[in-house]
Amino acid sequence: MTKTEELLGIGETLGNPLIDSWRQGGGKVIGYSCTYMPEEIIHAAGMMPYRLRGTGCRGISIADSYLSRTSHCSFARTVLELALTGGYGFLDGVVYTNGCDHMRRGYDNWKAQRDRPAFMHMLPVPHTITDHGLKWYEEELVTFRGQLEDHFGAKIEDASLRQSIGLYNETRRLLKELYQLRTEKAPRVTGAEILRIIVASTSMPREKYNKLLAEALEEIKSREGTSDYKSRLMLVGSASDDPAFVDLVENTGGLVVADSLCFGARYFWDLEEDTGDPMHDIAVRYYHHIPCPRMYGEYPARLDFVRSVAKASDADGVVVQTIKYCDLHGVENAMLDKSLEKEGIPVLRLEREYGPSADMGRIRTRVQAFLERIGR
Amino acid sequence: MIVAGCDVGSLSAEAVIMRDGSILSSQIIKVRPRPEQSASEVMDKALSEAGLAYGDIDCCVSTGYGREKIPFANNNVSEISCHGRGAQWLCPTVRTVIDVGGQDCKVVRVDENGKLMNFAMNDKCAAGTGRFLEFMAEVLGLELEELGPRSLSSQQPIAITNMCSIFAESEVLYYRWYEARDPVDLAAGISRAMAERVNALVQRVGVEQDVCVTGGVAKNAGVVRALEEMLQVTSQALAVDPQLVGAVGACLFAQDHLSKSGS
Amino acid sequence: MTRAPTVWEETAALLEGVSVLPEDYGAVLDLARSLPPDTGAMLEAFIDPKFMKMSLAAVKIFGRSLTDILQKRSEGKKVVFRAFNFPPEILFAMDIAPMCTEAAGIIPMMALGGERFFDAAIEAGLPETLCSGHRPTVGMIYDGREFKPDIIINAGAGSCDPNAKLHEYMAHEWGIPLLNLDAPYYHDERALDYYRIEFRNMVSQVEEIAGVKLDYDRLREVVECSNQASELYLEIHELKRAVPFPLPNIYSVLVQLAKLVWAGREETVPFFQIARDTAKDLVAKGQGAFENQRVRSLWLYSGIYYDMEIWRWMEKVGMVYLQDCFSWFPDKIIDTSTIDTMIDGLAERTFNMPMTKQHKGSWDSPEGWAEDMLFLAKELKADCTVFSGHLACKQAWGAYRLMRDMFKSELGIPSLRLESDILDRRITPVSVLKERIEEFVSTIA
Amino acid sequence: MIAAGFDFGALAAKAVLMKDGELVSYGIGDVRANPERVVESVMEKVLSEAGLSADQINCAACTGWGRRRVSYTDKEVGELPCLAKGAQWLLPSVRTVIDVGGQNSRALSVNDKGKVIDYNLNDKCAAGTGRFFELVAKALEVDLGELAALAYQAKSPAEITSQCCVFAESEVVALLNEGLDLADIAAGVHDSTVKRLVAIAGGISIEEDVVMTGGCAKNERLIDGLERLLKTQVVRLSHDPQLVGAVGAALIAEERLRQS
Repeated sequence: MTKTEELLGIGETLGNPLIDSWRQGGGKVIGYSCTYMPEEIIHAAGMMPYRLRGTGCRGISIADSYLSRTSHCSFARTVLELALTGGYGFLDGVVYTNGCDHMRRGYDNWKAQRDRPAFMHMLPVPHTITDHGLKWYEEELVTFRGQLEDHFGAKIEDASLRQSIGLYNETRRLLKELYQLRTEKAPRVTGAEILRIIVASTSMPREKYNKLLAEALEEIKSREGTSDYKSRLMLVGSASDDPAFVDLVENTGGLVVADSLCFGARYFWDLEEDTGDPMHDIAVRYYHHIPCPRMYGEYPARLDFVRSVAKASDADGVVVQTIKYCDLHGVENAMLDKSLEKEGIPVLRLEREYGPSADMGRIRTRVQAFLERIGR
Repeated sequence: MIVAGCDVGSLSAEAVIMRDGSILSSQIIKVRPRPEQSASEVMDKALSEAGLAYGDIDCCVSTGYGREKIPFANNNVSEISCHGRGAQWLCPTVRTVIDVGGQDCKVVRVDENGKLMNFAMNDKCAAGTGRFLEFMAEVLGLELEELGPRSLSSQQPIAITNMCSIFAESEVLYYRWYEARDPVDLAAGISRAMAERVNALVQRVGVEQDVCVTGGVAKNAGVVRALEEMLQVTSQALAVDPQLVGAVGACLFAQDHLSKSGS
Repeated sequence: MTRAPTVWEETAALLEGVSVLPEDYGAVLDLARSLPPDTGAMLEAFIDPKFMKMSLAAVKIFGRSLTDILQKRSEGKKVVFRAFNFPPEILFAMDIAPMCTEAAGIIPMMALGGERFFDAAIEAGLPETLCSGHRPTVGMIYDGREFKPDIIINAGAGSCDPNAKLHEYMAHEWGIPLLNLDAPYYHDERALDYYRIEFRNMVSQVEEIAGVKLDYDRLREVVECSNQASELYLEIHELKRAVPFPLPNIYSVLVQLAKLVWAGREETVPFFQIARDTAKDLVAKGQGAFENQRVRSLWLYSGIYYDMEIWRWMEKVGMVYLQDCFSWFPDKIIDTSTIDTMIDGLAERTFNMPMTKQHKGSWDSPEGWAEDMLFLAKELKADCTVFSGHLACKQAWGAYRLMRDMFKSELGIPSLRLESDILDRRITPVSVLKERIEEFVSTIA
Repeated sequence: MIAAGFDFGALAAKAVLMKDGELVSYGIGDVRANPERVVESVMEKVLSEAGLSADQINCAACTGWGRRRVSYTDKEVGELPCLAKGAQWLLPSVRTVIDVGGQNSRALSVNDKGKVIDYNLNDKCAAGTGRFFELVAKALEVDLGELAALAYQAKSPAEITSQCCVFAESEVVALLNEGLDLADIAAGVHDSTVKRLVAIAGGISIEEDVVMTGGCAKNERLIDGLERLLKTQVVRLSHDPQLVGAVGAALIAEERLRQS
């Protein structure tokens, strides 16, 4: 098996052998929900951050008596279903942000269960970008750091934080290098592969990941690029850890050469500074990273990012997808649709359910028609 | 040059055979359990009507939700493109095509060459699709074909409030049998409810004249009229059965395919 | 040639006309019958024959508010769109016309009939799953039937995504300055300090954008008027503990007109005085506002607004509507001694508005949704709760099950879950809601 | 004393006659096949089986969706009290009733007097109801009664993900097209319904004994699935579970007569 294959396989299941052996060695794993939660703090405590996802969930039932099938997004419901049915048994703690109404209520419902992880923390992030907002966020990070230390009896030194920053910046640099390879004229890596590689980063010890990623990167660099595609697409929208969806788009003939997703570019795009005050550096980086649609008033920044990345990657069109009931992306996508089409960038708006589903046939028809529309 | 288009949808399957840009034969059948069965059956019929055999077809394009499963097709094109292309070919002034099929409703904008410019399609709910009308016709004890003509004479359409087909079913049942409402008024209410759902989708891509309505629902005069009123347009009549438009479009793509590979 | 009246002009004229009707239900019915069916039905529903004075005073508030805003605009003053959870007092003191976006869409649509404006917003590309609260106003603008605001204020960023996101949409779509007030997750001193900064920033931004200055004398007048209304509101709240219940169900709707649309203006005071006198009188006599009170229901979130007739219908089936989350205003009387105490007091009041207070944090946070509703249930002697189930309210739906379980374990009272769009009657026919309510009442009574 | 109970559902109309607290005859009619006269025809059957005439009935009550249209009685009763009463009469130890009818599914907590103390209903969608099974059976071209037997033969149940009944219809056809086994699809249909039911039942606290009522309670595969997911046993009733509402109505009619 090549290093690339090894890397691509890690996120295919919810847990994996690397997590198992980490735990057997006495390591703790902390689940988290959103890119506004700095992994560095968990890492500096000697623990492994793991991003919650819905991989492998077969249907939702228990969660639907807490969240509603007719008003909540299927990603939040899937995560809660796994939480309530023991899917995340490998977690020692969980930290959520108030990323969106669906996820924060998912946290409330999980926390209300008798059988829940011993450590559960909410990290509230402001919804606007201001000076006092940054201060609030940094205070919250300090509180979170303290709670982690208290609960697990771990000491988080500034020095280890700075080390973690270095390590995570290294990941970001590697991923950006990889990302460049997808934007070439004949890309050497597909969109589905990129997603799998990013999902892997949130599901294994970081030191190992960086090493594996560096090795895989070398392999990928030596690949032949592909020109066997109808159009180059950029993918934008709701949280998506589901490579099957990208596979579907790419199997229809559209190569995904860029994205603005939280399991994508938004996760690694921005680097951290190291000014010697690590908590502040972390706060600045996370608070100001490419904003999620949950940050109100930041639409111009998000549009700029989509526009510039679409241009840099020479995308022929942008697919903006929303998981049904997701208002943040639903409204955002309505705005993007108008803004981009006005500038002559074709947009396909998709509303979908999270996870593998027979609905794929209907989505495939739309994607195919979009490719027929924009095909050169 | 003989080309064929085969459109396998969720409720019906159509085949059209064209020679040098004119239609030789066309057939419509109800779908069989498997798309390949439907495709063979409808194509067999169209071929025999035209007095041709499979070997005579220079190129065949499939479309519809079963399009990837058709063994004798050389290529497949989405039904969205096919409907746009087919309708514009049949009526060259058409720029907006509203296709309401069994479970899908789509609105397609095309340019003067029938090329797809933009489109919208219903998402997770069957309200505003042909299946909705089927349910309603069944509840009223009418044939699907009767629903449209019956609704036209209504003076007082009854508002159908449920958007879900299943709940609308019992709503209509209740009005019909336990409040003894006039089926004509119910049929008109159903047409309006249907047209409203379709209109919501139309507005997403916007209307450019001329407009034509295709798909099975195009045969329902009640829905078409309600829609025309809402959009303030007149739907262009097509020279062929509106259900065939997708298959006609597929034929045209088959022609393209041949001329491209020929050159 | 005179131009046709706009939606708001037409609504203002209608309601102002209604508010000066004689106190004679026959006159209301005569008027109602002369109007289009939807308009007439709305009028009949809003005006309770047994409590005409109270109803007319409330109708007057809304009519007045529209007239006043239109007048201001014609004088070249700026108009702000703000959601219901931003109390308008501070804007009055800057001579800015505050339009409550939800009320400005829903009430005219109710008054003039139809659902056209819900759909216009969807047709423009907004998702169908978005809250219907603002859609009518957005729809009126898309249809060219109403004007765009000069400034948009969103006061509860963090309490409801659809609400906040739609404000961002409007601002971008129409190129209008947007002021967000970020309401932090917690409800404590630190959060309030944060919110006070947000509030003050908002004031100076409005001053800058509109080229106005906060008028301190006017502010004092407005705050004093608002305080007076708050005192009356709280006095009425005490009276609501009485069994039988001394107010008509519709009071919970009318009070929202006074508090959410026009707080700080003199038209609200007579309404509260009439309501207080009515309740006081009935309590003294040991009477209820209506007969046959079988169950006392606390509505955990909002009421149902698409068919206003349902409020009196509930009285007929024996359901007392104690109140809901959106008619809960635990106001503190604002200290008017200095400009700072007034601004900070208004900031705090804004922070305590319905939804902002209960829904920005976790469901069971101190002073959050669970605590407030439990408090009200105990105080008002509720024997059941009802959730109106507005489909767009993801934050409320996401904690309803927990609320339901809590009421069962803490107070042993049952809860009814409805599923509806509280404004668009096409989502759940009112007959279905009535059936569910009737079934509930007969099952638990 | 002769008491009659009707349960007029969206798909089926049920009638029972009880004589001195014993069930003497019952009948079930298809509403959509004969919407105008379904009650009359069921009633004729029930009376003739019992050897009684209509004027011998001392009291009657009707429940269900069409209850206001039954001319035999002006006494209409809510569906929930009837289900609770009927289930408790059939099985005195019952505390939880899961009812799966034509268009509604619901879960009820019942006390030892047969009174409803809590309940939860399905949401605004007919997935997980009898109508869903009907549509799917039709799409699969299988007799509704055979669906459960077929599901028992499944090797690996398919996943049915559609949220909408109408789309589920085409989803099963699509699965069939993909070459999936009919039995696996049938099992998937049952499992997806069980998941919906668990979500509804999750809204109340489930206490034993648990029973299932309504037309779908005749489906053993559904009960099996529910038992597995709820981790609780479902007690099989001694009478047709579709009649529970009608039995409850008859009992309530009798009770009211005695009280008056």
